[in-house]
Amino acid sequence: MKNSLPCILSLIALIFCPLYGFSEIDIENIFNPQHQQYFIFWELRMPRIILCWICGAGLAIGGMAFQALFRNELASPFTLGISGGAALGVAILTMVEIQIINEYSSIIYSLAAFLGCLIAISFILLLHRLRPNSPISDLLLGGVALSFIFNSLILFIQYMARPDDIARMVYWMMGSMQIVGYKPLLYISPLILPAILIIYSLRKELDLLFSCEQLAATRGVQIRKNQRLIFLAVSLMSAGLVSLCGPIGFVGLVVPHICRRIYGPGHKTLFWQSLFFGAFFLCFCDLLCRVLPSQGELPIGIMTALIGTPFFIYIIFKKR
Amino acid sequence: MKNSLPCILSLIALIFCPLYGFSEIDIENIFNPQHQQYFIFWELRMPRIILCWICGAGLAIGGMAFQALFRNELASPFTLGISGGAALGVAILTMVEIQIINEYSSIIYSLAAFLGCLIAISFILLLHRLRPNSPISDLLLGGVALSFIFNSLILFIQYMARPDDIARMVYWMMGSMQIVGYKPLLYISPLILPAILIIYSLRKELDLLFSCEQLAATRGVQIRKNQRLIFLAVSLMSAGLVSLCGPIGFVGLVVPHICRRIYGPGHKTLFWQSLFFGAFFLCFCDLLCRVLPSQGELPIGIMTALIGTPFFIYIIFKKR
Amino acid sequence: MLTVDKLSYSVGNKTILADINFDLQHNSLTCILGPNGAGKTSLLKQICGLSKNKSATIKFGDEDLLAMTELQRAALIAYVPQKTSSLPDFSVREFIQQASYCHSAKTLPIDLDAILLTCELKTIEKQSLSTLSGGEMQRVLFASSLYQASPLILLDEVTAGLDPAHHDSICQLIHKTKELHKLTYLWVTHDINAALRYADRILILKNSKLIFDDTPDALKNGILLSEIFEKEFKVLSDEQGQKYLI
Amino acid sequence: MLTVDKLSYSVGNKTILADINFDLQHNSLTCILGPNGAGKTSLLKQICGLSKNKSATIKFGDEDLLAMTELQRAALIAYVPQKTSSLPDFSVREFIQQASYCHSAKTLPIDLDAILLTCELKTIEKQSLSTLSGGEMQRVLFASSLYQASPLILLDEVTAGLDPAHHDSICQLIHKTKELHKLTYLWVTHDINAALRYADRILILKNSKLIFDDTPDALKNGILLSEIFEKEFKVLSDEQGQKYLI
Amino acid sequence: EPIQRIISLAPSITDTLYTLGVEHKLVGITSFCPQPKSGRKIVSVGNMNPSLEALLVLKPDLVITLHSDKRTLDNLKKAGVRTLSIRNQSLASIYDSYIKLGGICGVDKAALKLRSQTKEKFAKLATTHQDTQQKTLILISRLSSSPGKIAPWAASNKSFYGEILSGLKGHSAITSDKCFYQLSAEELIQSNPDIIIILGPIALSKKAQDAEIKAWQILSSLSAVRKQEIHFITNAHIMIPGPKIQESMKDFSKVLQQASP
Ligand SMILES: Nc1ncnc2c1ncn2[C@@H]1O[C@H](COP(=O)(O)OP(=O)(O)OP(=O)(O)O)[C@@H](O)[C@H]1O
Ligand SMILES: Nc1ncnc2c1ncn2[C@@H]1O[C@H](COP(=O)(O)OP(=O)(O)OP(=O)(O)O)[C@@H](O)[C@H]1O
Ligand SMILES: [Mg+2]
Ligand SMILES: [Mg+2]
Repeated sequence: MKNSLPCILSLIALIFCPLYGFSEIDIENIFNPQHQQYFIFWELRMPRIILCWICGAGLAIGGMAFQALFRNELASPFTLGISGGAALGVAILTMVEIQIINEYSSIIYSLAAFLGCLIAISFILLLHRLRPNSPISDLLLGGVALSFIFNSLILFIQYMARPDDIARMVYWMMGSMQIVGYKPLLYISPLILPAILIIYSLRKELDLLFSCEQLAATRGVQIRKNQRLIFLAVSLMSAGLVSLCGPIGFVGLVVPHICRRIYGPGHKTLFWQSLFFGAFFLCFCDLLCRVLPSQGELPIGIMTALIGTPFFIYIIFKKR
Repeated sequence: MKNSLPCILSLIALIFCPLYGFSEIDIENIFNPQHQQYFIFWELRMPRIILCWICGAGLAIGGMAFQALFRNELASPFTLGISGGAALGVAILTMVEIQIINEYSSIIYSLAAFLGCLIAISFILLLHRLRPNSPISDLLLGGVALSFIFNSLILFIQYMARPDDIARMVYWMMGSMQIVGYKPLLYISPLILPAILIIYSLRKELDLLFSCEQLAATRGVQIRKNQRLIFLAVSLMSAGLVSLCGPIGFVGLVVPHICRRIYGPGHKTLFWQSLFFGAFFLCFCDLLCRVLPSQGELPIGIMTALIGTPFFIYIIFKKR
Repeated sequence: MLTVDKLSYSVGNKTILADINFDLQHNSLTCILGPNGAGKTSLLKQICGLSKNKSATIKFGDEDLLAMTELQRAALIAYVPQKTSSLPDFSVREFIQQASYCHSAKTLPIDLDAILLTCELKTIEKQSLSTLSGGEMQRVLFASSLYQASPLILLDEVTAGLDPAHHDSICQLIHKTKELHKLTYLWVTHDINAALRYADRILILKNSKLIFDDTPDALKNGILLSEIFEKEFKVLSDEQGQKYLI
Repeated sequence: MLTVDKLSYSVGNKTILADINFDLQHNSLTCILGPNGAGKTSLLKQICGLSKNKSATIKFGDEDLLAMTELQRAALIAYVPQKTSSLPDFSVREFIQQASYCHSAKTLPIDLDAILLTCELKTIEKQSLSTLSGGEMQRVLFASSLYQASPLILLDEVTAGLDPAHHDSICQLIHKTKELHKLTYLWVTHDINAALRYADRILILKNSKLIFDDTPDALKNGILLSEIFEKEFKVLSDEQGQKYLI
Repeated sequence: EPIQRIISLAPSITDTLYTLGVEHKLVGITSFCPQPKSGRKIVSVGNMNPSLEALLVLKPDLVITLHSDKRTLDNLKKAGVRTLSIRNQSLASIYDSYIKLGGICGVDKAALKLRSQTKEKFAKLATTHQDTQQKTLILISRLSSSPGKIAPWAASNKSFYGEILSGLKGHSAITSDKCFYQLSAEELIQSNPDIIIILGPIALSKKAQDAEIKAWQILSSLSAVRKQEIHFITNAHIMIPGPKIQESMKDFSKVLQQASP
């Protein structure tokens, strides 16, 4: 029961979340293509819930992998400057936007964000290659420093920007799961599915890397190669997600911790539990974001922390 | 030489930084109370440089203490939600048009920020008290989660705010060392000086806590008491600084690391080196912020990361 | 000087220590023997306050150890742990120096350099902890416990991983410092011969219970030990008539 | 099967290993003795690739070990380290299971439960690593190295911290598995008697140099050992004529 | 004594001062403010978050800033400089700001005239419109700049755009207490506007406008999209709540006229 709960919850979320939202929906109208609710259900809500599902699962898995890889509890998919890179890309574009608008403009934002991530990723990979003997914690520090650089560049752009451009950037950073149709899902799936598969196939390696690097090496884990692989997979996935939804940092940090406390450190179970729990958690938060306010909707980044933190603190500090 | 360099540099900074800035200053005018440059030198620049000095020293010391206390490389004075609390206070105040106080006073802002910090601090202390057997890393996680809550509340306020209010909040978060006269220094010194003294007197305890909690306990360190003391000292200090200057996160994270790599982990030397290096670093960054742009000045938060990161990465990844 | 009274300890429903009672004489060397997992390390941890236990009474002289602060306790008891977590890059000298924490600078009774010399650490005093060999680390830990200058020292398998020569020298050092500085030792070891030779008294723990508490002489024929450890000990003796159990 | 040729290693200007040459026979048990800090652990780490060294030649059969990936190396060499860093809360069973990483599920030659039984870990198989006693942890590490099922096993003071009975049983297990699974052992130990009794061959390291490489018989009179360890060994013998150095 | 040296820290304030004819008293403006038409060069003190020292060296008698800029106001006060803060969230507060600025600069008459003139022109403009019941949605962001998403930033009936709209007998498609907020896609579909007006600070090329209109095709069920009633007001002054709102009113009027059936 305890083991299958996240799975069941996440499936329930997938089915029931699209039924609720700003407007009420009649089940019968869903199957009538002429009706407006058909569009709302199939083109707005359904892809959005799927995005939430994937995004929650991906971020949780990514956080789990990074926490094991860097053996640091504060690591998350965005610790190494990935989201900083994406935000910088978006910030720059917000500033220069007007000149380059053309028919491709709809993906240009995502591209800019993705490009920013790629800069961050290549920098870290370069460090990893150039200093094969540095411990992995140094890489973490390097990544954090990098994310500081990005942040300061964003600050600089904001400093130069007009107040309404600043507001636009801030809005982007709040994150939003709003998409129309299934195309955006198609765009990011080549980043996310391989990443999840790679991490799935590296569960045993994660167990060993999480224990101790030396032990892992003598037991046959190809340390450098797997580090690079995990880093690349998680980063590309995060880059895809962040460029589509904005930075949703909380899930990747907290969901793996929660699952680790409940299900233990073994990545064989942890992988599935994090995946399903992350997926459920984000779907649930998104539902609240859509249902709670009478007008507009809350940014997802607000809900995740507000809902997640009390639970997280309960799990960590409950009497054992 | 290597050992006294930070000290010398920080003293040089204290003397020379006030001489440079937006406008040129004639040494003779400095001593003429009638002249405007007298005001600029003594009432604007001097208190500002002193603030930078204190702030840099305090944050570096605070970061050093927290990194030792939590035995986590990513800890900094702001990791536990202190800056989040302050920013939340400011954000709320930005939104609430205080009708009562028509005298706009930055004291109110500082108070709001400080109050926010106090909430964060008391929450952490409560956790620490209620769960005496939780390892310190759990406290770290709790604090991080708390800072996520704060951030999401800030996001919520920004979400509700008008574009130019958003811009104001963002400006606040960029940090600014701009003060007039010496009064603000007086206000925060009761927070900062005791904190620095406390950490100075706990150098030996930090050495032991940084090693291993069990070892420290059997050697006589009163673990819980010292944890509380260090946490309280650093947090109150950061609260004071953040409410006056905004969140300047980088110094507290990076300066202790740089000093640790150069001078080793012993807090007897590390204390002084971090103090002087932090002070020098912030004075220097502030100087650049004031001198580099042809009009206005750059926010300090931009400069610290831009100057500090390359040096930091060099120190970490240089060949050994 | 140390009185342990009705000490029981369990985790979940596993009993780790069951009703342990003993007291230590001042200026004596007491060895604790016992199979792996008997609860020896747990016992030492209880005594030096690393895991809290409300029900037991552990007294040092007349004072209740459990009610003391870490600082007071450390001034009375030094502890050499069985395993240490990875430590920061302190030098050997710095690390040992830190052991004097519970004393103010003036009252420090022992000279650091003398300790470094007797523990043969002088040549590596500047080396960083993470680069030490296993045996060197053991000696560093022992040296720290001496430098802590507490009247009671708890040793948890301090001679494990030492080469034969260093093993002997540490055993002798324990013996010597006991006499010289009037120290009291409580020494967990698996080295039965060292225990028989140096100990004033031997405690044996098995299955969380204290099953033996007497002078070494009662064990020297090996019969009881063979029973306890479930291993046939041979008794050999050298020219001087000194007996060894193998 | 293992050939170490011209292995030198130094850190800064400190020589840790100087020109080591030896090779191991297949299905033999070789012990490495030597004072603390002689470089034994460093040597094992070189062999299993934990610190890289371009200049040396270390071959397994005809294959260059240094050019291999970790995976290939692990399939040939298992390693029991002298000290482990603190590990996550895996259960004993999970932890040992992870040792089979280098084999695909189908080719796994050994049964986990059998190993748990022989190493007497069956009763604590569900316990978490962080709660184990020192001796239990040593047995877990040894069991993992068996479960890794590599033909060559490097043991670094695997018997340190074991009680006499478990000490014997692990020594016998080493001996037995060597015969049974045709394993080759390279075993660093400070237990001279175990080495003399079980080893087919003994290497002695001192001051970073390999100063002895022969069968145990040459050492049994204790003269050479006394010289090397700078300690007077006594030679005692039991009724069966088995000699012990004390 | 009358004020002679003024620094303005917001484009709308600068604009008002120009219009009131006290340009010669301005000694400092922000980098977002246009320089005066007269060709006189006024010192730029930086962006909306200026350096204190840069302000002080201009020796101002008065620094005028927006209400929200409390830190600058406070620091200036401590440095002994007189300050004035201005609100401009609604039409009424914009009108008030004319009077306030006029009063302090000694040009009360011009200020009163500006106010009544603006009001008159607005009323006159309104007479050319008749009530059509068409719902209008005012957006200050474009769909094409948020990929695959529909989260437009709308100006509600409470914003001064909304006030202009209702003054011209238009109806806002959304009503809210908040001046600006981000609409959810469903809300947008439900509100089903007949006219969409997209505002922006910089002129959009025809190509960009076409791209934007194309981006809206994703919501083909909206009547504004079906009827191709997507309009643009993109110029330098539309975002500035100063005297140029007269122009903005005309822009709105023009769009609404075009859209009328
Ligand atoms: N949290 C726990 N849960 C279950 N069992 C525990 C726990 N902590 C300790 N134990 C068990 O208690 C027993 C006593 O452990 P302890 O470390 O005191 O043994 P020891 O006598 O020092 O053994 P060794 O000679 O191997 O060091 C061990 O069997 C250990 O597995
Ligand atoms: N980075 C280093 N810098 C200086 N000396 C080092 C470094 N690394 C190892 N050493 C020294 O090299 C020597 C060999 O260490 P090693 O761990 O191989 O010894 P060992 O033979 O295993 O000893 P033990 O029996 O105590 O385990 C030790 O004296 C150690 O202090
Ligand atoms: Mg033990
Ligand atoms: Mg060794």
